[in-house]
Amino acid sequence: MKVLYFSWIKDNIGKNEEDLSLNDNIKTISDLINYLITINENYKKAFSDMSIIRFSKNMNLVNIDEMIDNDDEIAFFPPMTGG
Amino acid sequence: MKVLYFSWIKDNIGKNEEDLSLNDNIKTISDLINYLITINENYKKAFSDMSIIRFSKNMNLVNIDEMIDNDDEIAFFPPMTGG
Amino acid sequence: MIKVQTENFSLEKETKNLIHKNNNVGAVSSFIGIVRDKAKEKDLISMTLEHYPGMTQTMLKKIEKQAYLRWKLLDSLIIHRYGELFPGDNIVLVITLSKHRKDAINACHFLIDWLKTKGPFWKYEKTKNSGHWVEALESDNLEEKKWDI
Amino acid sequence: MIKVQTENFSLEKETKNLIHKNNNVGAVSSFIGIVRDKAKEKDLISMTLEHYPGMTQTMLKKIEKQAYLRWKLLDSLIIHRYGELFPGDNIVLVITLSKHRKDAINACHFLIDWLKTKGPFWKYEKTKNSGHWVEALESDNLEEKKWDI
Repeated sequence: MKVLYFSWIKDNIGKNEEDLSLNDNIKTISDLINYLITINENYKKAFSDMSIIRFSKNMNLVNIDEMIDNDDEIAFFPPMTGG
Repeated sequence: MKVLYFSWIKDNIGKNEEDLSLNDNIKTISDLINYLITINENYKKAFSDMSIIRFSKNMNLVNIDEMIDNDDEIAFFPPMTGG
Repeated sequence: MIKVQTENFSLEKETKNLIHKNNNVGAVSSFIGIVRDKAKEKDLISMTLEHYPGMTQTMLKKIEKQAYLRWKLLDSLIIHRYGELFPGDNIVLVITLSKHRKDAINACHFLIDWLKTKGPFWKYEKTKNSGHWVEALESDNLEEKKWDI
Repeated sequence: MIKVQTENFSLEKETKNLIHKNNNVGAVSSFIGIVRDKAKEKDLISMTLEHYPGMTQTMLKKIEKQAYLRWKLLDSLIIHRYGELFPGDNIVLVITLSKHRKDAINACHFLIDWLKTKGPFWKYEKTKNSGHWVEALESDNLEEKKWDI
């Protein structure tokens, strides 16, 4: 699974993307986040306030209980500030 | 008194301005209109539908009972359509 | 600033000029009105704008002032042309500048709505075999009324 | 049309191009967003816009389509820049064209409000001794919500 990070989430984690091979019990975005925060303190810090985290699956904004699988591109980012 | 006419009011009356010397019983815009429509049929036609006539005194929009005197510049025109 | 003129205007030139004259500009809104090539479904030959010279300046200044009382504007420009114009010709330009987008956008919208019903202009449309004075639209009156001047 | 690019844009060139491509244009609304020279009261050195390339195109096309469903538009253009920009640089351009002013003005307003909260861009402001990611404003959220997308 391709996972992308933007803005200060990228800065906290220290990379802008990574390829993860996930085991079968990670079925939703929520499961993925619960896995990521076990990797190290940087991830834990990045996801410490979920009210300011947004996520997309294959470039569409989705909810935290969205089903995901290994072919998907998942991205995490703060609220957008375009324009 | 300088009186100006614009748009189709000008076309109906056949002039865009005139200088009128008015007698003392013409005290308001309304009095002026009542006088103008006695001049000839063209004036009468121009002022036949007062719902689409606007008027100004010295370049400010005013009401029909506005007091006027010989030093004023009065203008008659249809609703504005700028922009 | 108010300009009532026969000549055309350049959007880019006017915009750049205003941006350079002001500090900390974050938002620039503009509106251009253009002569369309149809008048009541007929091909338009030309549109002649008549105005009341002394009154135009007075009224446009008054309404520009209103916009500054309602929104935080850094600068603004209204250019309104008069005389005979042809399809595709520019009629009017409104530009507003502010720090934040909301002020510039709303002020620009307000100014153009206002010009439609309170700008002392009258339009004569010439088509192939005839001509007529453009009537004010009730819908324009409603648009303008929502600003509660 | 959507363009996401590092290069600057020309308001006049883009506006003229759109007017020439379309018939019977009566109203052109535009909005330009510009990098201001202050960030939280400090002098700004630069603002770097990061975006999510694939998603930007998708989302901007989606919202442009929304605008066409809501208003009678003849044409529209959104240009959004990314990369490092400096005070006074253009960030974003929205142009909308219609027959009547209301459609162009409202669609332009809608598009820029939407870009603020749903355009997948993030801004990093560099000041003299530090830098920070710009937080989304709750006021922008409220602005966008009024369009009820």
